[in-house]
Amino acid sequence: MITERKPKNIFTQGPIAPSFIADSIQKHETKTNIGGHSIFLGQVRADLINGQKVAAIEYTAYEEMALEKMHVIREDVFAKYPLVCMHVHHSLGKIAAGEICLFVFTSSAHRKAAIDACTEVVERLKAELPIWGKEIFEDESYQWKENK
Amino acid sequence: MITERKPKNIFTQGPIAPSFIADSIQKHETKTNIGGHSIFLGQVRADLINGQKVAAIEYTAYEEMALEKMHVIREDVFAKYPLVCMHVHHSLGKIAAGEICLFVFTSSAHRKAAIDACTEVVERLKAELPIWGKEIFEDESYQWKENK
Amino acid sequence: MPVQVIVFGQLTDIMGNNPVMVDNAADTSELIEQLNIRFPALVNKPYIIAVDRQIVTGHTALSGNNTVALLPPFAGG
Amino acid sequence: MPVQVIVFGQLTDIMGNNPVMVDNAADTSELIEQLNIRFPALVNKPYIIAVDRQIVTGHTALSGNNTVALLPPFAGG
Repeated sequence: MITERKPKNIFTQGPIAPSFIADSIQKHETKTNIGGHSIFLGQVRADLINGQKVAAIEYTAYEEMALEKMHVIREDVFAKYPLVCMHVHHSLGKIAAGEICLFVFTSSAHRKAAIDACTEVVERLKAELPIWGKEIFEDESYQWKENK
Repeated sequence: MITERKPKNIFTQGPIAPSFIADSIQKHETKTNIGGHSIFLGQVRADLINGQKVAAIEYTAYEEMALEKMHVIREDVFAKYPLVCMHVHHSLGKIAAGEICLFVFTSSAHRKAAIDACTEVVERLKAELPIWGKEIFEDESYQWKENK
Repeated sequence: MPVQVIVFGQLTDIMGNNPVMVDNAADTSELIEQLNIRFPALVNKPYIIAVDRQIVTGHTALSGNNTVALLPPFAGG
Repeated sequence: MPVQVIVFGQLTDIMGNNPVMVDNAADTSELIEQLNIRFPALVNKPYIIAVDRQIVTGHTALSGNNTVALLPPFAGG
Protein backbone atom coordinates (compact mmCIF):
# COMPACT_ATOMS: atom_id res chain seq x y z
CA MET A 1 0.00 0.00 0.00
CA ILE A 2 1.29 3.44 -0.93
CA THR A 3 1.17 5.95 1.86
CA GLU A 4 -0.56 9.16 0.81
CA ARG A 5 0.88 12.27 2.35
CA LYS A 6 -1.62 15.10 2.73
CA PRO A 7 -0.67 18.68 1.87
CA LYS A 8 0.76 20.27 5.00
CA ASN A 9 0.75 23.93 5.85
CA ILE A 10 4.28 25.33 5.64
CA PHE A 11 3.44 28.94 6.43
CA THR A 12 3.88 30.58 9.77
CA GLN A 13 3.19 34.21 10.68
CA GLY A 14 6.34 36.02 11.76
CA PRO A 15 9.89 34.74 12.23
CA ILE A 16 10.81 31.14 13.01
CA ALA A 17 12.09 31.00 16.58
CA PRO A 18 15.26 29.04 17.42
CA SER A 19 13.25 27.38 20.21
CA PHE A 20 10.81 26.07 17.59
CA ILE A 21 13.76 24.57 15.71
CA ALA A 22 15.01 22.98 18.94
CA ASP A 23 11.58 21.46 19.63
CA SER A 24 11.48 20.09 16.12
CA ILE A 25 14.90 18.44 16.56
CA GLN A 26 13.91 17.12 20.00
CA LYS A 27 10.84 15.38 18.55
CA HIS A 28 13.10 13.16 16.45
CA GLU A 29 14.75 11.57 19.47
CA THR A 30 12.28 8.67 19.37
CA LYS A 31 12.96 8.02 15.67
CA THR A 32 16.02 5.88 16.27
CA ASN A 33 16.30 4.79 12.64
CA ILE A 34 17.61 8.31 11.86
CA GLY A 35 21.38 8.74 11.59
CA GLY A 36 21.63 12.21 10.07
CA HIS A 37 19.64 15.43 9.97
CA SER A 38 20.25 18.20 7.47
CA ILE A 39 18.87 21.65 8.18
CA PHE A 40 18.84 24.79 6.08
CA LEU A 41 17.86 28.12 7.62
CA GLY A 42 17.24 31.29 5.68
CA GLN A 43 18.02 34.48 7.60
CA VAL A 44 17.06 37.99 6.55
CA ARG A 45 20.16 39.98 5.58
CA ALA A 46 20.56 43.68 6.30
CA ASP A 47 21.76 44.34 2.75
CA LEU A 48 22.92 47.81 1.87
CA ILE A 49 21.25 48.89 -1.40
CA ASN A 50 22.09 52.33 -2.80
CA GLY A 51 23.07 53.47 0.67
CA GLN A 52 19.84 52.19 2.24
CA LYS A 53 19.86 49.35 4.75
CA VAL A 54 17.26 46.57 4.66
CA ALA A 55 15.50 46.54 8.05
CA ALA A 56 13.04 43.71 7.29
CA ILE A 57 11.48 41.63 4.56
CA GLU A 58 7.72 41.35 4.39
CA TYR A 59 6.75 37.99 2.87
CA THR A 60 3.50 37.27 1.07
CA ALA A 61 2.45 34.16 -0.84
CA TYR A 62 -0.23 32.75 -3.05
CA GLU A 63 -0.81 30.30 -0.25
CA GLU A 64 -3.15 27.73 -1.81
CA MET A 65 -0.96 27.38 -4.87
CA ALA A 66 2.25 27.32 -2.83
CA LEU A 67 0.92 24.48 -0.65
CA GLU A 68 -0.11 22.47 -3.72
CA LYS A 69 3.34 22.99 -5.26
CA MET A 70 5.07 22.14 -2.01
CA HIS A 71 3.08 18.93 -1.85
CA VAL A 72 4.37 17.94 -5.30
CA ILE A 73 7.95 18.76 -4.27
CA ARG A 74 7.52 16.71 -1.09
CA GLU A 75 6.20 13.69 -3.01
CA ASP A 76 9.01 13.96 -5.56
CA VAL A 77 11.69 14.20 -2.89
CA PHE A 78 10.31 11.26 -0.88
CA ALA A 79 10.22 9.20 -4.10
CA LYS A 80 13.82 10.12 -4.91
CA TYR A 81 15.55 9.82 -1.53
CA PRO A 82 15.20 7.31 1.34
CA LEU A 83 14.10 9.91 3.86
CA VAL A 84 12.64 9.21 7.27
CA CYS A 85 11.07 12.65 7.46
CA MET A 86 10.99 16.15 6.07
CA HIS A 87 9.67 19.42 7.50
CA VAL A 88 9.41 22.81 5.82
CA HIS A 89 8.43 26.13 7.39
CA HIS A 90 8.35 29.52 5.66
CA SER A 91 7.51 32.81 7.31
CA LEU A 92 4.86 35.24 6.17
CA GLY A 93 4.63 38.85 7.30
CA LYS A 94 7.41 41.15 8.39
CA ILE A 95 10.68 39.44 9.33
CA ALA A 96 13.40 41.70 10.72
CA ALA A 97 17.03 41.47 9.60
CA GLY A 98 18.74 38.71 11.60
CA GLU A 99 15.56 36.68 12.02
CA ILE A 100 14.91 33.26 10.47
CA CYS A 101 12.38 33.12 7.60
CA LEU A 102 12.94 29.60 6.25
CA PHE A 103 13.50 26.24 7.98
CA VAL A 104 14.00 23.09 5.91
CA PHE A 105 14.69 19.90 7.87
CA THR A 106 15.34 16.45 6.37
CA SER A 107 16.32 13.24 8.15
CA SER A 108 17.52 9.85 6.95
CA ALA A 109 19.36 6.75 8.13
CA HIS A 110 22.56 7.83 6.37
CA ARG A 111 23.74 11.36 5.82
CA LYS A 112 23.84 11.58 2.03
CA ALA A 113 20.08 11.30 1.48
CA ALA A 114 19.31 13.92 4.14
CA ILE A 115 21.90 16.38 2.80
CA ASP A 116 20.98 15.98 -0.88
CA ALA A 117 17.25 16.12 -0.20
CA CYS A 118 17.60 19.27 1.92
CA THR A 119 19.54 21.08 -0.80
CA GLU A 120 17.05 19.99 -3.45
CA VAL A 121 14.07 21.15 -1.41
CA VAL A 122 15.67 24.57 -0.82
CA GLU A 123 16.43 25.02 -4.53
CA ARG A 124 13.00 23.90 -5.71
CA LEU A 125 11.19 25.91 -3.05
CA LYS A 126 12.97 29.10 -4.14
CA ALA A 127 12.31 28.41 -7.81
CA GLU A 128 8.78 27.05 -7.69
CA LEU A 129 6.82 28.42 -4.75
CA PRO A 130 4.81 31.59 -5.38
CA ILE A 131 6.25 33.66 -2.54
CA TRP A 132 7.34 37.29 -2.64
CA GLY A 133 9.39 39.50 -0.37
CA LYS A 134 9.26 43.24 0.06
CA GLU A 135 12.60 44.55 1.29
CA ILE A 136 11.72 47.35 3.67
CA PHE A 137 14.43 49.92 4.31
CA GLU A 138 15.06 51.76 7.53
CA ASP A 139 13.19 54.85 6.24
CA GLU A 140 10.09 52.69 5.39
CA SER A 141 10.69 52.85 1.62
CA TYR A 142 10.92 49.47 -0.07
CA GLN A 143 11.89 47.44 -3.10
CA TRP A 144 10.81 43.96 -4.18
CA LYS A 145 13.31 41.20 -3.45
CA GLU A 146 14.71 39.28 -6.40
CA ASN A 147 16.06 35.74 -6.03
CA LYS A 148 19.33 34.94 -7.82
CA MET B 1 46.36 41.48 7.86
CA ILE B 2 45.44 37.83 7.90
CA THR B 3 43.26 36.80 10.81
CA GLU B 4 44.68 33.80 12.67
CA ARG B 5 42.07 31.46 14.01
CA LYS B 6 43.12 29.60 17.12
CA PRO B 7 42.36 25.89 17.55
CA LYS B 8 38.99 25.59 19.21
CA ASN B 9 37.76 22.73 21.32
CA ILE B 10 35.10 20.77 19.47
CA PHE B 11 34.54 18.09 22.10
CA THR B 12 31.73 18.02 24.57
CA GLN B 13 30.95 15.31 27.16
CA GLY B 14 27.64 13.64 26.53
CA PRO B 15 24.95 14.35 23.93
CA ILE B 16 24.42 17.70 22.21
CA ALA B 17 21.14 19.14 23.50
CA PRO B 18 18.62 20.67 21.07
CA SER B 19 18.56 23.72 23.37
CA PHE B 20 22.31 24.15 22.80
CA ILE B 21 21.66 24.14 19.05
CA ALA B 22 18.89 26.72 19.50
CA ASP B 23 21.22 28.96 21.53
CA SER B 24 23.85 28.66 18.85
CA ILE B 25 21.36 29.69 16.14
CA GLN B 26 20.05 32.54 18.32
CA LYS B 27 23.56 33.99 18.70
CA HIS B 28 23.70 34.62 14.96
CA GLU B 29 20.78 37.05 15.02
CA THR B 30 23.17 39.99 15.31
CA LYS B 31 25.22 38.85 12.32
CA THR B 32 22.98 40.45 9.74
CA ASN B 33 25.36 39.78 6.87
CA ILE B 34 24.29 36.09 7.05
CA GLY B 35 21.63 34.93 4.59
CA GLY B 36 21.85 31.17 5.02
CA HIS B 37 22.79 28.64 7.68
CA SER B 38 23.50 24.98 6.95
CA ILE B 39 23.41 22.51 9.81
CA PHE B 40 24.26 18.83 9.92
CA LEU B 41 23.36 16.75 12.96
CA GLY B 42 24.54 13.21 13.57
CA GLN B 43 22.12 11.11 15.63
CA VAL B 44 22.88 7.70 17.16
CA ARG B 45 20.91 4.98 15.37
CA ALA B 46 19.47 1.95 17.19
CA ASP B 47 20.84 -0.39 14.51
CA LEU B 48 19.94 -4.04 14.73
CA ILE B 49 23.12 -6.11 14.28
CA ASN B 50 22.84 -9.90 14.38
CA GLY B 51 19.62 -9.58 16.34
CA GLN B 52 21.17 -7.20 18.87
CA LYS B 53 20.01 -3.59 19.17
CA VAL B 54 22.47 -0.71 19.61
CA ALA B 55 21.54 1.10 22.83
CA ALA B 56 24.32 3.71 22.75
CA ILE B 57 27.63 4.64 21.19
CA GLU B 58 30.55 5.48 23.44
CA TYR B 59 32.84 7.95 21.69
CA THR B 60 36.54 8.39 22.40
CA ALA B 61 39.11 10.49 20.58
CA TYR B 62 42.80 11.25 20.37
CA GLU B 63 41.78 14.73 21.39
CA GLU B 64 44.99 16.73 20.87
CA MET B 65 45.48 15.29 17.40
CA ALA B 66 41.81 15.67 16.50
CA LEU B 67 41.84 19.36 17.46
CA GLU B 68 44.97 19.97 15.40
CA LYS B 69 43.37 18.22 12.40
CA MET B 70 40.13 20.08 12.87
CA HIS B 71 42.05 23.34 12.89
CA VAL B 72 43.54 22.46 9.49
CA ILE B 73 40.12 21.56 8.12
CA ARG B 74 38.71 24.83 9.43
CA GLU B 75 41.47 26.89 7.83
CA ASP B 76 41.05 25.03 4.52
CA VAL B 77 37.28 25.51 4.50
CA PHE B 78 37.50 29.22 5.36
CA ALA B 79 40.05 29.65 2.55
CA LYS B 80 37.80 27.84 0.07
CA TYR B 81 34.36 29.28 0.89
CA PRO B 82 33.18 32.81 1.77
CA LEU B 83 31.85 31.83 5.19
CA VAL B 84 30.80 34.19 7.92
CA CYS B 85 31.20 31.52 10.57
CA MET B 86 31.54 27.85 11.30
CA HIS B 87 30.98 25.82 14.48
CA VAL B 88 31.68 22.14 15.10
CA HIS B 89 30.76 20.08 18.16
CA HIS B 90 31.35 16.35 18.62
CA SER B 91 30.29 14.32 21.63
CA LEU B 92 32.55 12.15 23.76
CA GLY B 93 31.33 9.49 26.17
CA LYS B 94 28.17 7.46 26.00
CA ILE B 95 25.45 8.80 23.69
CA ALA B 96 22.14 6.93 23.74
CA ALA B 97 20.28 5.99 20.56
CA GLY B 98 18.21 8.98 19.43
CA GLU B 99 20.62 11.53 20.91
CA ILE B 100 22.72 13.98 18.90
CA CYS B 101 26.48 13.31 18.74
CA LEU B 102 27.60 15.72 16.00
CA PHE B 103 26.68 19.33 15.23
CA VAL B 104 28.22 21.12 12.25
CA PHE B 105 27.01 24.66 11.60
CA THR B 106 28.12 26.93 8.75
CA SER B 107 26.81 30.36 7.78
CA SER B 108 27.33 32.61 4.79
CA ALA B 109 25.76 35.53 2.93
CA HIS B 110 24.39 33.23 0.22
CA ARG B 111 23.25 29.66 0.65
CA LYS B 112 25.64 27.80 -1.63
CA ALA B 113 28.79 28.47 0.39
CA ALA B 114 27.15 27.47 3.67
CA ILE B 115 25.70 24.25 2.21
CA ASP B 116 28.86 23.16 0.40
CA ALA B 117 31.11 24.01 3.33
CA CYS B 118 28.90 22.10 5.77
CA THR B 119 28.96 18.96 3.63
CA GLU B 120 32.72 19.20 3.17
CA VAL B 121 33.35 19.61 6.89
CA VAL B 122 31.17 16.57 7.69
CA GLU B 123 32.97 14.42 5.11
CA ARG B 124 36.45 15.51 6.17
CA LEU B 125 35.66 15.21 9.85
CA LYS B 126 34.51 11.62 9.42
CA ALA B 127 37.54 10.72 7.31
CA GLU B 128 40.28 12.61 9.11
CA LEU B 129 39.53 13.05 12.80
CA PRO B 130 40.86 10.34 15.13
CA ILE B 131 37.55 9.50 16.81
CA TRP B 132 36.20 6.06 17.63
CA GLY B 133 32.80 4.74 18.61
CA LYS B 134 31.95 1.64 20.61
CA GLU B 135 28.46 0.43 19.73
CA ILE B 136 27.02 -0.83 22.98
CA PHE B 137 24.17 -3.32 22.71
CA GLU B 138 21.26 -3.64 25.07
CA ASP B 139 22.94 -6.58 26.87
CA GLU B 140 26.13 -4.51 27.44
CA SER B 141 28.15 -6.40 24.81
CA TYR B 142 29.70 -4.20 22.15
CA GLN B 143 31.35 -3.89 18.78
CA TRP B 144 33.46 -1.11 17.29
CA LYS B 145 31.67 1.19 14.89
CA GLU B 146 32.93 1.34 11.31
CA ASN B 147 32.32 4.37 9.08
CA LYS B 148 31.23 3.70 5.52
CA MET C 1 -18.70 35.34 -17.75
CA PRO C 2 -16.71 37.16 -15.11
CA VAL C 3 -13.11 36.25 -14.35
CA GLN C 4 -11.42 37.13 -11.11
CA VAL C 5 -7.82 38.36 -11.38
CA ILE C 6 -5.45 38.38 -8.44
CA VAL C 7 -1.90 39.68 -8.40
CA PHE C 8 1.07 39.42 -6.04
CA GLY C 9 4.41 41.00 -5.27
CA GLN C 10 5.42 44.03 -7.33
CA LEU C 11 2.18 43.80 -9.35
CA THR C 12 0.22 44.87 -6.27
CA ASP C 13 1.92 48.27 -6.69
CA ILE C 14 0.03 48.54 -9.99
CA MET C 15 -3.24 46.71 -9.40
CA GLY C 16 -3.64 46.81 -5.64
CA ASN C 17 -4.29 44.01 -3.19
CA ASN C 18 -7.92 43.29 -4.02
CA PRO C 19 -9.14 40.99 -6.79
CA VAL C 20 -9.96 42.74 -10.06
CA MET C 21 -13.02 41.52 -12.00
CA VAL C 22 -12.93 41.31 -15.79
CA ASP C 23 -16.23 40.69 -17.51
CA ASN C 24 -15.62 39.38 -20.99
CA ALA C 25 -12.45 37.52 -21.75
CA ALA C 26 -12.57 34.31 -23.78
CA ASP C 27 -8.95 33.45 -23.10
CA THR C 28 -5.91 34.66 -21.17
CA SER C 29 -4.66 36.76 -24.12
CA GLU C 30 -7.89 38.76 -24.25
CA LEU C 31 -7.76 39.11 -20.49
CA ILE C 32 -4.23 40.53 -20.52
CA GLU C 33 -5.13 42.93 -23.35
CA GLN C 34 -7.95 44.33 -21.25
CA LEU C 35 -5.82 44.55 -18.14
CA ASN C 36 -3.09 46.36 -20.10
CA ILE C 37 -5.66 49.00 -21.08
CA ARG C 38 -6.89 49.45 -17.52
CA PHE C 39 -3.39 49.25 -15.98
CA PRO C 40 -0.85 50.59 -18.51
CA ALA C 41 1.99 50.06 -16.02
CA LEU C 42 1.38 46.32 -16.37
CA VAL C 43 2.70 46.27 -19.95
CA ASN C 44 6.10 44.57 -20.19
CA LYS C 45 6.21 43.68 -16.50
CA PRO C 46 7.59 40.18 -15.98
CA TYR C 47 5.07 37.63 -14.73
CA ILE C 48 3.64 34.20 -15.43
CA ILE C 49 -0.05 33.33 -15.42
CA ALA C 50 -1.84 30.72 -13.33
CA VAL C 51 -5.45 29.74 -14.01
CA ASP C 52 -7.04 28.12 -10.99
CA ARG C 53 -3.56 27.62 -9.49
CA GLN C 54 -2.12 25.89 -12.56
CA ILE C 55 0.59 27.68 -14.52
CA VAL C 56 -0.48 28.14 -18.15
CA THR C 57 1.21 29.39 -21.30
CA GLY C 58 -0.17 30.66 -24.62
CA HIS C 59 -3.85 31.39 -25.19
CA THR C 60 -5.65 29.50 -22.46
CA ALA C 61 -9.43 29.40 -22.71
CA LEU C 62 -11.36 30.83 -19.76
CA SER C 63 -14.69 29.26 -18.89
CA GLY C 64 -15.84 31.85 -16.43
CA ASN C 65 -15.59 31.51 -12.68
CA ASN C 66 -11.87 31.08 -13.16
CA THR C 67 -9.37 32.72 -10.89
CA VAL C 68 -6.46 34.06 -12.89
CA ALA C 69 -3.31 34.95 -10.97
CA LEU C 70 -0.47 37.06 -12.33
CA LEU C 71 2.74 35.92 -10.66
CA PRO C 72 5.89 38.05 -10.84
CA PRO C 73 9.25 36.29 -10.29
CA PHE C 74 9.22 34.25 -7.08
CA ALA C 75 11.40 35.38 -4.19
CA GLY C 76 10.84 32.89 -1.39
CA GLY C 77 13.47 31.68 1.05
CA MET D 1 65.53 5.92 24.62
CA PRO D 2 62.01 5.10 25.74
CA VAL D 3 59.03 5.57 23.46
CA GLN D 4 55.49 5.89 24.73
CA VAL D 5 52.84 4.03 22.76
CA ILE D 6 49.14 4.88 22.99
CA VAL D 7 46.29 3.11 21.26
CA PHE D 8 42.63 3.82 20.61
CA GLY D 9 39.39 2.17 19.57
CA GLN D 10 39.48 -1.58 18.98
CA LEU D 11 43.20 -1.69 19.77
CA THR D 12 42.43 -0.94 23.41
CA ASP D 13 40.85 -4.42 23.53
CA ILE D 14 44.37 -5.75 22.87
CA MET D 15 46.69 -3.29 24.58
CA GLY D 16 44.47 -1.68 27.18
CA ASN D 17 43.85 1.99 27.88
CA ASN D 18 47.18 2.91 29.46
CA PRO D 19 50.31 3.96 27.57
CA VAL D 20 52.77 1.13 26.87
CA MET D 21 56.50 1.92 27.16
CA VAL D 22 58.97 0.44 24.68
CA ASP D 23 62.64 0.84 25.53
CA ASN D 24 64.71 0.38 22.40
CA ALA D 25 63.20 1.11 19.04
CA ALA D 26 65.21 3.08 16.48
CA ASP D 27 62.26 3.47 14.17
CA THR D 28 58.56 2.69 13.86
CA SER D 29 59.23 -0.67 12.15
CA GLU D 30 61.30 -1.89 15.07
CA LEU D 31 58.67 -0.61 17.44
CA ILE D 32 55.86 -2.51 15.71
CA GLU D 33 57.97 -5.70 15.64
CA GLN D 34 58.40 -5.50 19.40
CA LEU D 35 54.72 -4.73 19.98
CA ASN D 36 53.72 -7.66 17.78
CA ILE D 37 55.77 -9.96 20.00
CA ARG D 38 54.26 -8.59 23.22
CA PHE D 39 50.72 -8.38 21.77
CA PRO D 40 50.30 -11.11 19.14
CA ALA D 41 46.67 -10.07 18.54
CA LEU D 42 48.00 -6.81 17.11
CA VAL D 43 49.42 -8.57 14.02
CA ASN D 44 47.38 -7.78 10.90
CA LYS D 45 45.04 -5.41 12.69
CA PRO D 46 44.29 -2.33 10.56
CA TYR D 47 45.76 0.91 11.87
CA ILE D 48 47.86 3.88 10.88
CA ILE D 49 50.69 5.31 12.94
CA ALA D 50 51.10 8.83 14.26
CA VAL D 51 54.36 10.06 15.78
CA ASP D 52 53.81 13.09 17.98
CA ARG D 53 50.36 13.54 16.39
CA GLN D 54 51.66 13.48 12.80
CA ILE D 55 50.65 10.56 10.60
CA VAL D 56 53.75 8.76 9.30
CA THR D 57 54.36 6.00 6.78
CA GLY D 58 57.34 3.68 6.22
CA HIS D 59 60.27 3.44 8.62
CA THR D 60 60.12 6.62 10.63
CA ALA D 61 63.08 7.28 12.94
CA LEU D 62 62.29 7.67 16.63
CA SER D 63 64.42 10.04 18.65
CA GLY D 64 63.19 9.06 22.08
CA ASN D 65 60.57 10.94 24.04
CA ASN D 66 58.25 10.43 21.13
CA THR D 67 54.64 9.50 21.59
CA VAL D 68 53.60 6.93 19.05
CA ALA D 69 49.88 6.40 18.54
CA LEU D 70 48.32 3.44 16.75
CA LEU D 71 45.07 4.59 15.16
CA PRO D 72 42.50 2.07 13.90
CA PRO D 73 40.00 3.27 11.26
CA PHE D 74 38.28 6.47 12.34
CA ALA D 75 34.59 6.34 13.17
CA GLY D 76 33.60 9.86 14.18
CA GLY D 77 30.31 11.51 13.41
